[in-house]
Amino acid sequence: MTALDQASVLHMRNISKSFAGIRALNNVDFNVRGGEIHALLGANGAGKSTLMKILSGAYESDEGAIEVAGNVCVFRSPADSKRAGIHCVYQEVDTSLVGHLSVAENIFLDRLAASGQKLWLRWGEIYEEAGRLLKRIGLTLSPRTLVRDLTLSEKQLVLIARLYAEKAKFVILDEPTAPLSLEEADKLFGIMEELKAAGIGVIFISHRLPEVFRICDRITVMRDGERVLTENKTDIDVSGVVRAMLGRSFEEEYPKLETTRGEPVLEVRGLESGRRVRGVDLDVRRGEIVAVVGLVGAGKTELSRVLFGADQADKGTVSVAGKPADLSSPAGAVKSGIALVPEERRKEGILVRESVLHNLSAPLLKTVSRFGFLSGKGERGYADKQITDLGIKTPAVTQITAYLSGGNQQKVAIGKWIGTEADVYLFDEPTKGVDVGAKSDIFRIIGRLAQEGKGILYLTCEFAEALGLADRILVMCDGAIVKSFNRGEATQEELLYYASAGREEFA
Amino acid sequence: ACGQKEESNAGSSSPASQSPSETAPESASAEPSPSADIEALKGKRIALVMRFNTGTFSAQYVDGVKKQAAKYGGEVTVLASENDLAKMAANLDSAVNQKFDGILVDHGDVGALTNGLNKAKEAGIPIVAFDSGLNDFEGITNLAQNDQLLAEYTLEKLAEEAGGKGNIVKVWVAGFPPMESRQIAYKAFTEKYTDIKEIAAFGDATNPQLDTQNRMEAVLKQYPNKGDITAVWAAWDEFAKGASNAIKQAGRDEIKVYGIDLSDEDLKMIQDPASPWVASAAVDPTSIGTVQVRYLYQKFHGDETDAVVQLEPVFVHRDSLPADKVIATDELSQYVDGWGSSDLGNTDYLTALEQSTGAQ
Amino acid sequence: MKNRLLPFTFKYGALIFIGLVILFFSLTNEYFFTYNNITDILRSISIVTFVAIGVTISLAVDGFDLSVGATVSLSTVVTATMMVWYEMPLVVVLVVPLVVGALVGLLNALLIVKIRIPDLLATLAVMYIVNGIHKTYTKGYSIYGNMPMPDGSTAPGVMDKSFLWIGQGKLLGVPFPVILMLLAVVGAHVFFKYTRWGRQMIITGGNEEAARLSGLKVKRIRTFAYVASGVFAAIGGILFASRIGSGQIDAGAPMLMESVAAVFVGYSVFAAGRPNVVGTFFGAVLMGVLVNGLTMMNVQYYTNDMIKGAVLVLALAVTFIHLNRRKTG
Amino acid sequence: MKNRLLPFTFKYGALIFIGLVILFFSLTNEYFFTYNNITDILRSISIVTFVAIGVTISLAVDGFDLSVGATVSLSTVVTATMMVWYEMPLVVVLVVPLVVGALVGLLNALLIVKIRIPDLLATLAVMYIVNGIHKTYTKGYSIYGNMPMPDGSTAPGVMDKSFLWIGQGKLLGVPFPVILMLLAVVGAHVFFKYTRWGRQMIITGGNEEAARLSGLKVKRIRTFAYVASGVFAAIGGILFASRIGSGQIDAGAPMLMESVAAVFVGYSVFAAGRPNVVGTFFGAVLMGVLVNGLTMMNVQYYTNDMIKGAVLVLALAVTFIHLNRRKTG
Ligand SMILES: Nc1ncnc2c1ncn2[C@@H]1O[C@H](COP(=O)(O)OP(=O)(O)OP(=O)(O)O)[C@@H](O)[C@H]1O
Ligand SMILES: Nc1ncnc2c1ncn2[C@@H]1O[C@H](COP(=O)(O)OP(=O)(O)OP(=O)(O)O)[C@@H](O)[C@H]1O
Ligand SMILES: [Mg+2]
Ligand SMILES: [Mg+2]
Repeated sequence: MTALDQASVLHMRNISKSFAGIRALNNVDFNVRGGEIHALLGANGAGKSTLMKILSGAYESDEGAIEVAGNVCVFRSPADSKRAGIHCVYQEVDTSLVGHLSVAENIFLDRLAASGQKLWLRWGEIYEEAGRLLKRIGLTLSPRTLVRDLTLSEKQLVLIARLYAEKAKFVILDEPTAPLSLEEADKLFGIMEELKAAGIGVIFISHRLPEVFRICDRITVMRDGERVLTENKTDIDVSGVVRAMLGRSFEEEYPKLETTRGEPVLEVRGLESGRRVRGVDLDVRRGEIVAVVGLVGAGKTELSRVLFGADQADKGTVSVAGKPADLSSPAGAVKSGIALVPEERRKEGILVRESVLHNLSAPLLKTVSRFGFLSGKGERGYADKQITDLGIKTPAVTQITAYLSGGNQQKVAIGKWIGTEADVYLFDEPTKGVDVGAKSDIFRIIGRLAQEGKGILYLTCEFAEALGLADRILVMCDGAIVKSFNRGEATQEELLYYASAGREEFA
Repeated sequence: ACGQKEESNAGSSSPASQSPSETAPESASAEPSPSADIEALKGKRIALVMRFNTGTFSAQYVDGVKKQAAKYGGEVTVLASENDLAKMAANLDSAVNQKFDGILVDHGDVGALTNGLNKAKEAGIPIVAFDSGLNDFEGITNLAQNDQLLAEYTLEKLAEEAGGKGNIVKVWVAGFPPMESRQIAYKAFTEKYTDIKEIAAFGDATNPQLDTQNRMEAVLKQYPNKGDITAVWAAWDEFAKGASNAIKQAGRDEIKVYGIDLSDEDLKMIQDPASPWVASAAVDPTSIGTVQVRYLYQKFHGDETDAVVQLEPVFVHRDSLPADKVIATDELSQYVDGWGSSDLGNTDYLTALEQSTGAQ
Repeated sequence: MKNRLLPFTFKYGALIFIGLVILFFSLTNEYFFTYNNITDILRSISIVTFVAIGVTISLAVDGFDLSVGATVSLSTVVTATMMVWYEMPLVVVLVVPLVVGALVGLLNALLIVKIRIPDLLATLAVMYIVNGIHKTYTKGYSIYGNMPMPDGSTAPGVMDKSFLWIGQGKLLGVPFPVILMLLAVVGAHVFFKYTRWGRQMIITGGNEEAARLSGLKVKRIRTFAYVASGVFAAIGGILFASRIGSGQIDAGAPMLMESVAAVFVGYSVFAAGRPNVVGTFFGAVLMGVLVNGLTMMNVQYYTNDMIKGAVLVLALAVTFIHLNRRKTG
Repeated sequence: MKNRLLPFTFKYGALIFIGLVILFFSLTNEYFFTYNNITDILRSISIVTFVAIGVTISLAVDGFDLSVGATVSLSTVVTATMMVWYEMPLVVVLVVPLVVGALVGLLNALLIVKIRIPDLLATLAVMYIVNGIHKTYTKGYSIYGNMPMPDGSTAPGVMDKSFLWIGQGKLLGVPFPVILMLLAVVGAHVFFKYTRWGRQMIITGGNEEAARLSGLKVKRIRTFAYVASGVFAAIGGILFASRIGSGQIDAGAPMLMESVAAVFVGYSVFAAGRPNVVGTFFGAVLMGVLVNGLTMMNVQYYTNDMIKGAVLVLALAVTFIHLNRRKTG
């Protein structure tokens, strides 16, 4: 390393951190150089976010030191870290956005927060500059829109726009691509390249290994709170990384379990809701996994919400197992035999302030109770089973869900529905933020559900998953189903072609 | 109507001594058209600006005002202030803005009302106040119940029945002008009867009855033996009710309660032989209202009225009440001198007005 | 050692604190810790405890019911008029105010669940309305046996003896309201801890949207919570009437703050940091003990509030200093 | 057409509603819409508005200050004793209560920000403490010129004429407290809308975690908000003393609910759905208009509360039915 390099290196030495006696980080040593993109990888709960929160000043480490350009820094608050030029896009987007304020204000949140600036604000300028930044990252939104009206991916992009508004030396991106479509992720990679070219060090966390290998210069892998390796990208391959992450060799696969297909269990005819669901017809048979793929904003989430009674349909009929479904409310949908694992887990999927136990049993309180009285044993037994099956990493079943890592929260959101006696399962992007090992676990569970004769509707923008998992793939574009493929018929390119309504650039 | 003025002045201080037959011709001779004079007094719009407005006492007082005004063909608007002097000041302003013919003030306060009263005076609106301490205010007739005397009556009776010695509990709270006046009498009482010891004192105006009941229970437990406590002096009937309940429910029938103020509800408790509340001193709330309206009508009539009219308190003891039947305050005059029957402030032309309105 | 002691003092800190307060009063006054005085204290808090259980329920679904005080006032005068004005049999006397309380709860629920007015706003408005109703109903008069009516006649009824027993009687030497209160506390605790519906309420309170998407009928649950809050307040009102033997205007007004204080102290008990029935009960006990003990000590009445507030702060601090330390630690 | 009309009625629904109420009273009573009466109404709400601005500020940082009523009581007696007991010059008379209000705010902030007691709990405890302090300070007595002191002597001072002018005087025909109030409303509005500090408060209130992660000193901001709340309450107390010319015990007790009601109605104004200063002002106006108008109509005083509550519900419903419809629609 030359002296010049040394001047632009950020070094975290011997970092340790415990939560309530449980060690999350153990003696971690980690460095990033200016002008590189450094991937930080690891299974769910490995400690990536915790390490980054220490770097950004959100947490204080128990032991260890941080050096920026050779100087030891003490970060007691995010403000200290920001002053040292370190900016972070957190995994839980809602923790860093203010819902009832405009997009513009959220973009300039750090600047509004900074001290030593002018007291008076000029709204005209703020909106104008925000508009410019939004255009730069390719978001067509009015800067006056309230953030609470945005979709998850739009919120993520607002946070990325915030990076442009700041003068950073190091940038942390904690799973920014999880809620993004491939198209949006591509835009993000362009931004990362720009940052890199400007001499900024970028730390990038992701569970999508292909993109990691596409964009990164160096890779660090963590396992169980320890750093297990740091290598140049060129010196390692995907299977090596996965082995380091999981501690065993592992082949990413789509376990295809044999099922027998039965009669149609979900029949949707002429479903309409607003502009996002337009005349959808579809069938799912017992034992069948049907994937709905589409680009961001195609209306997948909206479709799943309407099918679950969370939003109201304007028109159309839905029947489950031959009987018309009651979609006036989620409670009605559940009664009709439908379950939904929603996309936005922190807001909709889990109760962050409740324990893992209470989360897992929430939809089946009736099953685990008798004459209205809860059976502690039944509830616990069910929870323990889900924790084992899904590999939920939690110190105790009574742990508050907010303190779980992002991926483990997602697993809780899935686990709570597995035990219900639903006929139809709707999964809206269930693998976002889930590590490769756990992803396979989820696929296996979905396969098992199909084997039990359930109908599965799997909504995703990851075409590879759809291709690997589904018996049938429906392509959604602008709220309508535009194409249907049977297993083995489609390729990624074809899916993309139809999903983008045959636009030239994707063809 | 100058002769009239003198007459009614005299009448206000000693109404009983006056016979209607003496004044009637005089007023007739002074006024060429007495019926026109009376007609002019009809249809008056009166504002009643009150500071307190809950409880039976207030309700009876308002009743007294309204009934009397109705007898004269007037109409009363109540502007209630929920014990908020700022609101009371605003209410007074509002009454002036609405150009009422006359304003009655209940439990006011000089500081809070001075501005509004001046405005009313400028607008030529006559004012009669009750218990408001507006004695220095020119042109206003002030009805006052003598709070020190109220306290003295009950305390003296307490001392007498206790034989000049014993342990007493005081339930009192500061912050309200009448309460503070009663405290002056209490202080004099403790200096006079050095053998009477105050062993506990409390009081809370936010939840007077229940809080007193709870605290009285604590005191009873603290002094568990008969004879530990001789009596309770409650400076407000709400307190007396709570203390009586506690004592009655604890079965400590040797303790007597002396209170101040008297509503129908209180009277019923005093008559109950099982209740420890034996005596109270009060001015009849209904007659306060009645007298206040009469003075206002004197002002309408153009009479020169006294600056201060003292309402003499009445002392009511269980011994003077009938044991065989339950009576209400409107029958109390049959048993207790000076109660309710007050003719204070009445004049011939008011009687005539009453008759003329009643005839319509 | 230190590590094991800390969580202990943390979890039981508030209870230990209440214990110390009781110990203090017991040492300063020999009559404080007597059976009679303790049952008196419990009886004195029984009304507030009922109201506070209602508040706890509304807080459990992440609502807040500001109308409970007004509901107490309304139900206490309704109870009294049932006897005094209409001479109804005991069962009607008891059922009508409960129904009235439930109706107030339904009105709250309508505004909050249907029209979606935020809970604090809606219940504040309902508080004004109910306050107005109960005063209009009685024309501002308190209600007592054989009261003179505004039209000059005399009310036909008196407060029923058996009714008064509810608030003043004893069963096996224990004041009846205390028995009622303990039953309610245990019942509500069991409800929240061991029944499906109680759990559903807690989940709804945690995150309404997530609860809805878990298939819970959140509207029905919230409605039920407000109705329960109204009914518990109404029970408080009934007890109030039977304890003091009349129906006082505005009797419930101070109950709001008192019950809220009890519920909040309850947050500290067992370091729950959230509404819980057992905590609420101990909160009410602390407040009752303070009023009783301070009266016995004959401290100047005007300093009571100050001491009450300081004790409240201490009780809360015991928990939250730790809760805070644990979170960031 | 319909589409354009809806958002309009939605946004201005609450204001139109207030306008209709005023129109109604103007038509039913010739004295209502007169210059004198309107300025009187404004003057009558000036105290509550100051307190309500304080509450708005604490709500803006997602706190809630239940101690404002007690702070009004404390500052009003402190103001009065400065003149009556100690004969201080006007500037001291005005500064001391402001400092006292700021200290109460600091105490709140200490408990909330340092010890991290949840705001409702902490400010409730402080409410009790401050209530106790102000009564202990005056030994429960109200303060007025040349009052007899408990030791038998007479207080040396009276309420200063120039001081009384603050609450009772007029400038160019406009009552001085109205001018003060309007200045405060405009000032606070500009603060929140156009200054960095104001935005920082709103950010903190919108999502404290986000604010902290953006490097905001949230503790300092929340402290500042509670101090501001205390100071505004103290101004309310000073105005109270100068309006009524004495220092009344417990004068501020009803202010808490009244100011909270004003703030909540303010949520509806411009369909903000959040605390906002301009809304708070109009909320106070609505309450003032109702009290004034209803007494003019000579409805039974005990029905006032009922009507007030019903109007509150209507004002809130106008906004929230729409807000709700927009969300799901
Ligand atoms: N505030 C907290 N309190 C208690 N435990 C915590 C807290 N934050 C994190 N943990 C624990 O620390 C461990 C590491 O979590 P972290 O969020 O760093 O994982 P991660 O590597 O980011 O995982 P993911 O890929 O799922 O986001 C987990 O076991 C988690 O449960
Ligand atoms: N509450 C809302 N308010 C305004 N627009 C919304 C809202 N919800 C969704 N949208 C719009 O709908 C589009 C997203 O629809 P939806 O979430 O159903 O699509 P999707 O295919 O699931 O996309 P994603 O891959 O992002 O989940 C976005 O472009 C957004 O503009
Ligand atoms: Mg993470
Ligand atoms: Mg989606």
